[in-house]
Amino acid sequence: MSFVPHDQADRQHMLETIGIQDEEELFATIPQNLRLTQRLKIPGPLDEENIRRIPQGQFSHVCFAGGGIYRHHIPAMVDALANRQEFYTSYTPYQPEISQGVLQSIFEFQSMMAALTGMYVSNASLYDGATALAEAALMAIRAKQIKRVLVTRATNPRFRSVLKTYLDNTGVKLQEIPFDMASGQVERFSLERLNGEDAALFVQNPNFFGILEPMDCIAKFARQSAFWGIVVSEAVSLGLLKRPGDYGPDCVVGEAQSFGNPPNAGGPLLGFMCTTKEHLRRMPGRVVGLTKDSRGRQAFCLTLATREQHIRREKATSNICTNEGLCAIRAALYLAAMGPRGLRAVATQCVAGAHQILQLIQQVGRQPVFKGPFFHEFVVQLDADKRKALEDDGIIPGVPIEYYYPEIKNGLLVAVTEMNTREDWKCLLENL
Amino acid sequence: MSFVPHDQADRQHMLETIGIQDEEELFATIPQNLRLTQRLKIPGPLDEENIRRIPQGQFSHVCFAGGGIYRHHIPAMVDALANRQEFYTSYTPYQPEISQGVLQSIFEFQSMMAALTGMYVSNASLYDGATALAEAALMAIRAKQIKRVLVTRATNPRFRSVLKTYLDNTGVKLQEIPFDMASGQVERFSLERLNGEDAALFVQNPNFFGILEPMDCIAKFARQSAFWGIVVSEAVSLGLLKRPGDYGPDCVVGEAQSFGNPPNAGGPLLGFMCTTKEHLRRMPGRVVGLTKDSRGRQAFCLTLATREQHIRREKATSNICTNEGLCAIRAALYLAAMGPRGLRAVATQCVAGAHQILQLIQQVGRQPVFKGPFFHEFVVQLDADKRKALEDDGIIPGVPIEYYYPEIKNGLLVAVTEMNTREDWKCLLENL
Amino acid sequence: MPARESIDHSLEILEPLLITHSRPGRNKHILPDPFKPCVPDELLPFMNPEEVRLPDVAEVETVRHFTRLARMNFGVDQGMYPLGSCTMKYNPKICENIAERIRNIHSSDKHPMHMVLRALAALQRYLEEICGMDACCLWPAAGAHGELTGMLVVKKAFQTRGEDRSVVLIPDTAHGTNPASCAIAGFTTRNIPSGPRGFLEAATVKAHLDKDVAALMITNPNTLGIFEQEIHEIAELLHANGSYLYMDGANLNAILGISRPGDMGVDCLHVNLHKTFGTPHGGGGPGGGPVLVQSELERFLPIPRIVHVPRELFTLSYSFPDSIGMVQSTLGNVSVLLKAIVYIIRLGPKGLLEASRTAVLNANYLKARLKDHFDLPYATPTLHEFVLTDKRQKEQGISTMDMAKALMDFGFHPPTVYFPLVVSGAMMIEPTETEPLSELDRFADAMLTIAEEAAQYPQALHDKPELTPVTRVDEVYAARSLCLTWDMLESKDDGAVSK
Amino acid sequence: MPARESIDHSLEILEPLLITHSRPGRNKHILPDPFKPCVPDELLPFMNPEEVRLPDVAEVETVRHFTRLARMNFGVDQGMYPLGSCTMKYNPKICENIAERIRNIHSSDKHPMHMVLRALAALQRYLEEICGMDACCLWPAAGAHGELTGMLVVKKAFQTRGEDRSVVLIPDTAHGTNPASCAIAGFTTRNIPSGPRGFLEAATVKAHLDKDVAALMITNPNTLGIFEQEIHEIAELLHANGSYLYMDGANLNAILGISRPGDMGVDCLHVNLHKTFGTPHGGGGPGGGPVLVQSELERFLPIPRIVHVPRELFTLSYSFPDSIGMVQSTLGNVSVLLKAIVYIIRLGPKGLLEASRTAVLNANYLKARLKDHFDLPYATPTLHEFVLTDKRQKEQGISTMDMAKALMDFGFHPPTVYFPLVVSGAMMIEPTETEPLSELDRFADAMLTIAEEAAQYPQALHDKPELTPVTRVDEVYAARSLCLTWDMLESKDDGAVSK
Ligand SMILES: Cc1ncc(COP(=O)(O)O)c(C=O)c1O
Ligand SMILES: Cc1ncc(COP(=O)(O)O)c(C=O)c1O
Repeated sequence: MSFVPHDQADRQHMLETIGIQDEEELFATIPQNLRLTQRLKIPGPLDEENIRRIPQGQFSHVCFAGGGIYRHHIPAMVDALANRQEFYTSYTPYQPEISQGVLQSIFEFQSMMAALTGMYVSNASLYDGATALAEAALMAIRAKQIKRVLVTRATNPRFRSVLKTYLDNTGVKLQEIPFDMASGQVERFSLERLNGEDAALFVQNPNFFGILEPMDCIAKFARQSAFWGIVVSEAVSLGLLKRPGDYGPDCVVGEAQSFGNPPNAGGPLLGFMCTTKEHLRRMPGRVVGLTKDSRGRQAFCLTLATREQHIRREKATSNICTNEGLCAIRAALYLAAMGPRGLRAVATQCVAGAHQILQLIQQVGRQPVFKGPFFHEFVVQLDADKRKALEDDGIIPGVPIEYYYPEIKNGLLVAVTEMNTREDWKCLLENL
Repeated sequence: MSFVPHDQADRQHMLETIGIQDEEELFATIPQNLRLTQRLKIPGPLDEENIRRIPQGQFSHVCFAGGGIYRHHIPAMVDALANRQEFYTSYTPYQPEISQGVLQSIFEFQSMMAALTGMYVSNASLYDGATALAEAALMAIRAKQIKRVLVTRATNPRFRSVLKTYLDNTGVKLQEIPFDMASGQVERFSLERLNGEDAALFVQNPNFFGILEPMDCIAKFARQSAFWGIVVSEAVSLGLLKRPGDYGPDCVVGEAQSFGNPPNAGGPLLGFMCTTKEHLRRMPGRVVGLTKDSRGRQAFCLTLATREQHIRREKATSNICTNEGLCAIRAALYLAAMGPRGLRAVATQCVAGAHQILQLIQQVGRQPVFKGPFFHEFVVQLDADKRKALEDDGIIPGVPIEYYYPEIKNGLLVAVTEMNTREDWKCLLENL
Repeated sequence: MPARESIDHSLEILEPLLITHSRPGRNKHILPDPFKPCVPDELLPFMNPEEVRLPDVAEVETVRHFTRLARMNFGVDQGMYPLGSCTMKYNPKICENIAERIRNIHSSDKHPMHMVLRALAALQRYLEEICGMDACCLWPAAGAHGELTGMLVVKKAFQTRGEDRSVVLIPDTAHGTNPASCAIAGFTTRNIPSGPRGFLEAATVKAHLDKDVAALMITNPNTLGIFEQEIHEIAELLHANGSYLYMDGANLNAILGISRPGDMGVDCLHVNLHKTFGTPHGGGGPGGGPVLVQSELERFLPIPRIVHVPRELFTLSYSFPDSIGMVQSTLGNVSVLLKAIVYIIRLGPKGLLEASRTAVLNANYLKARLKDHFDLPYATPTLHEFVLTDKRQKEQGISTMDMAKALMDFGFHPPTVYFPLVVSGAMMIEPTETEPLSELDRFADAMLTIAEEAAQYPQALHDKPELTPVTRVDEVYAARSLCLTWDMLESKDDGAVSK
Repeated sequence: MPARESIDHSLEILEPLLITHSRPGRNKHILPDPFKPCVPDELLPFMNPEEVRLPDVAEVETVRHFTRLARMNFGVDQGMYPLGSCTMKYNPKICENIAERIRNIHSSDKHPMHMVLRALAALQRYLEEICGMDACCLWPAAGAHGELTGMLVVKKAFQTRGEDRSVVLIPDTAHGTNPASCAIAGFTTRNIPSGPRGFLEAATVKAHLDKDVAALMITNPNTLGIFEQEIHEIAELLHANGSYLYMDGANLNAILGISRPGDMGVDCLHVNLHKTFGTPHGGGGPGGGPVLVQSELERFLPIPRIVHVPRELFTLSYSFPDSIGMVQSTLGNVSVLLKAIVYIIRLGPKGLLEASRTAVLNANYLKARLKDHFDLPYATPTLHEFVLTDKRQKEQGISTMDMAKALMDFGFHPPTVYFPLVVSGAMMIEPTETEPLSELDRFADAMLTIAEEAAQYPQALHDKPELTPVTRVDEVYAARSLCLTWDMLESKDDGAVSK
């Protein structure tokens, strides 16, 4: 089995045209000692039906897991269109004359992301929220002579891990700003103490615990740092909260999986970066711009390529090439399908649901770990055995976070979205 | 909720253009006494997620049910293409300039069906195998002055029921030719006795019991009738058996659901009719023909419309209008994906599997009801309680046929296809 | 640069027939093969000794072939498709999703079928409520199949009564399937004029009534888009005569939640799910043509029927001795039925009402924009569709056909043309409720442009369309040369078109 | 007929921006609302008091908008896409189907994740076997991400050894991501010439080796399609110097089952699932760039790693103290990984071998057909791709860009152009194994036609393409006017393009 379309006669004709007898001759340049002599030890070929029979896991229907990846309603339209062959079987739109579909869709993605974040511009996507944060830090390094990158410890720990990996060889120090154990918000004294002109500051809001950070206050401090960015890990929050751009950051980066991309066992995700006019030419990743064709008609193409690796090589703003194009198109489709009221309604459902459920949880005697205002996630304590028992019953009560935050013993991050039904929370409460 | 795209301003503007104040005025021609005053008592509106949550039945994975509807492998390609919006959101291709996709696909369907059946021509589809048989009988009535329609009793009983319904008001008598209780084939004496110049004869092969009819012999008799047709209920048999057209019938009709259309809880199905040059203009249903455009390029369009209801009205060859276009396109996709070896291999798997499983069943002491040669179905006896117990365990051992054939007490029609795994038949045998 | 043409087949053949790609050995699709592939000896005499005659083509070629074909086709998802009486509305994607769920269920698989039957029983109830009728049969596979089913029910009712009535009255505006279905059901049809105001007058019906009249078959709103204002009176006349009123419900999209056939005195009707209830038309089906009747006729409905012992399973029953019998092998086009259910509950009562109200608003808006530029044969107000003619453009030699073809270059599907037959050169325009105002305006602007061109440069219009995959297709040549399969092409081939 | 243009927006704007359809109230999508939609008072200060700035458009308009956009795009399913080094092969539909299954699994849902991890562990094994390497990390989201990961591993290895090597040698044929990735990993790069025969000579490497050289980053076959014939010698030189050999596996499609990087002496490489393993490129991702290493480097691979206690669950472990850390939030582009598994087992060992053999055959066939008509800068035999230049056509003023654009009118995607940088006016042609002979011939014929046109009517080629949705796009204007969102368009709008 292969997807090779040739019959024997085709191969024969081709060999004759090439002017050789035997296909082996085509590989003459590969030294004999580098040739594989036995067959690869992999299974297959398998027919489609046997592939379809490979066992599949049944996902838990009662699920309060979030922590950076969220289950949200995806309008049927999104799949119907993102699955168009013209979209998914095309390459990066290097040739604009036959790529207007992808180009315009991404231009619209950029437009909507910029509008939602309140920033000047958005790129065409980055791998995920974590690498987006890392890229933002690298951008800060390019922009300013910084010695330190500060990040709040209540920023998604996975984002911070990746950030650390990326910064390891830059000579720039990574420091974390602790959170206040009572409110779950950033510890203001530490923020004040660590902040400085030699630093770039990154703050996730809502933070990993779902807590809303005191952004006005943070913004005031942040102005003293060389560069500051706001990290968004739950893009749906953009439908309800003040636009991060309104706090005046240098960039807004994060994860937009929530926009039309299913959890997919972890990925693909959708990193994004929005920034200011000032930093535009330092921004990593593809950007689509509006232009015209030779007949004067509106058209789109990739632009600002001089920032990119294929032109600037080691001096590029990033090494990124293939990004998450189709996920960005899905996000564009999603945002178009939801519209202004839809996105706000979803965000409102999330907030309302989380608060209503926490209230019920409090009634059965469990208190949230943090007292700060929150979006659609909150932390409670639940011992591991109890949690595992629930999981075995197909109820995912949340994401355990003790591994990342040992100080929060048995910490469980509970996320509520519009996908949680009444039955879900009854089920959760009865079993808690 | 509705899929109406207007906002309030749009409606206002439209009313002004129409020159009325109130939308109510648009309905002035509907007498007041015919107006509905209360709201319809139906549920909804429901959002997409709540619709997705409507419980769905889990189908039985171990399934030997056939009897006219078969589970076959459908290449992934078939869905990927049949679900193209250009195909499924279009109407019957009345306007060829913007319908070449549907037209050429159906032309190719016709070509492949004619080649497979060995007939001169195929139409673009009929509702299902049952109505196809009924339409064939009506065609016979139009073609010849017949008084009787003969059909073998081993023809799919559902087809015969529909045939009866259609013939009820034609003045033509319907007679059934019994089968031989030993072989399961047509009873030759009855065939000889009933057959005649005033009759049209229809024979299903393989018959409803999966038995292969003695077609050479039948064909000899059939030549004495005014008209005769072969009914195909399992289109996959065309991949292995002699082409029905080679026996010289006036038409070959039946069901082609097996060609790329899933069982779908019963439908849509795919009726087809293939016939001779002689009967071409009597054939019911749409036909696509090859032609050219004003620049001389190859093009396709619906043709022979003068047979049809929209031109001939009560004198049309049929009342059919909307047929099963997309199912025919699926069949074209399926046949293209399978190719000549693929279709034969599937048919071979079916035959081989049925014989191998019957052998094993015989080893555990159950005998088939009929001794005749068979394709991929056979009849055994299994009492109803046993069958229900199996069904409750998610094993469908076959289709019970006693309702249609009371003389076969506890008759169970077992169908085997390439979709039945080794595990399936172990499971069946162990539980039998 | 003639060289280009030689390699770019587009000048001769846009997309070659699949068979032209066929070479032995190219198809490499592998199949599930749970069994040792041997055919028992006793079957050998039944087998075809020859290779199966199908194209032998690689997967990638097949995929590209049909992808390119799809791209040569126009569907509702590309733009307005105002095919009168066909109700080409937007097909919600969620309906497609849900229908996919039943794909692997065999109709003999009792447990999942219980769920399916429960859903179908709900659809019956919804349709009964929407139409104001007492009972429903979902099995007819399309509108014409529903007509036949309904007329067989009527026939059977008379047979049961011992009456032998053979005539069905049909207004001249009726769709061709109406008389054709009556013919199969064993009736003869009598064409009656729909009158100068575009609707059937009770007086006309009265004049045609006699004891041989089994039924009147009426479409309401009719194919002129006009509500049959005397329908209730007509129903009373028919009933007094012992006849039935059959309604062709193809145009139900005008009156959802507004007026119900049952309240009009209709005894039997069919609806078209692939029109009114948003199921896709699939390039010519599968559709759905459920039939609804009043209680008097219920016992004649086709078998099987869904029965439900409360708190028990939903099952099928065949024990209806007065039934006309079966009309389809199984349960009709089940997945289409499922899409219709999803459509109905997605919209709910308010949504259905809004759909009809907007369908009527859209049609009237378009009519308002066009009526000064084209001949409008009837002054009577219309609902969801309206008919124009080419009378004015004919003066410049421009026909309905020319205008229909010209519309394609603007990115529209043309309206239904030359129907209904009572109107010469008819253009029957049904925008449906899902067309946005901007698209209606674009369409009106295109029509006005065409009208202007007809007046000023009529000649050019005969060459339309120009921007479509193929230009005007020669339908006469198709009927004359009659090439219906690729084998016929090969046998008659002059080498010009096949390769 | 100027009237047509006024209503047909095609002369100005093919498909208006979605925002132009926006009017308050048009979007009527209803949402699940399990909760009373009230926001607690304490959150009010955090809320955006204004309306969210998204287009307010009806579902049907959105569907049509993106359907029309899709139709303006070219993908592999429409025709040959010989983008060199990108391996644009056919994407099997079954892979898409299977990947859909995991869509609703949250990565914290342990039970189904066990199945997912088991599948991913199998993919690791398959890739190890195919590449002849000892260990694998699947998380990098694309090739460049794999490069970075691999180079961080190398960096870490030196740090652990206590060596501070800062230089990576990179041949001049390398892809731009190679130096860019090295830079992020904290290396400086040194460009080395690949030699007159189009492959890197061991002598060249030797001349550049010193104790500062951490690694050589090589692409094999390289971007000229030439096998790096001295790679094994080069590996030995590097190893003797204490340096590593990194291989960019973007071109692995040439050598599946034929030659394995591990056997060449490669210490670390990445592969591109969206090239070699048939996962779709999605108009620019998501892709997959797994990294493979020899056992010496295994302990530095990113966390988490999949661990499997036999007969127990597959789980993730973070307890690898020498690891470079995490490189992606979760498990990479999981659904892409799943598609790659399906691809591999669908083909099996013979199928993978046949794929590579045919990819090489196809490229050589095309080269044989074209080499007499275009400048072929290197005589060395090539594998899966080859590079031509515009040297001959330049004499008539026709550039690679002109020829690339002209190809579009024949229904092809152009090759990769102006890369690799060592070749002036490069056209890098990679047909892949899934192109049928007929399509290769059609492509060759098109190229020859263009060559002829370049010789005879060069002027016309500057105006290509003509048959595409838009004609030649002004990239300079885009960079100069810099309109990157619709808000920018509005603010700078002269009224010409926005509405
Ligand atoms: C008024 C009318 N009646 C009946 C029909 C026939 O319906 P179907 O095509 O579903 O058989 C149509 C379809 O065009 C119609 O418009
Ligand atoms: C040789 C080579 N290396 C690396 C890359 C980068 O891979 P990706 O786009 O997946 O990041 C490419 C992609 O074009 C390539 O061709």
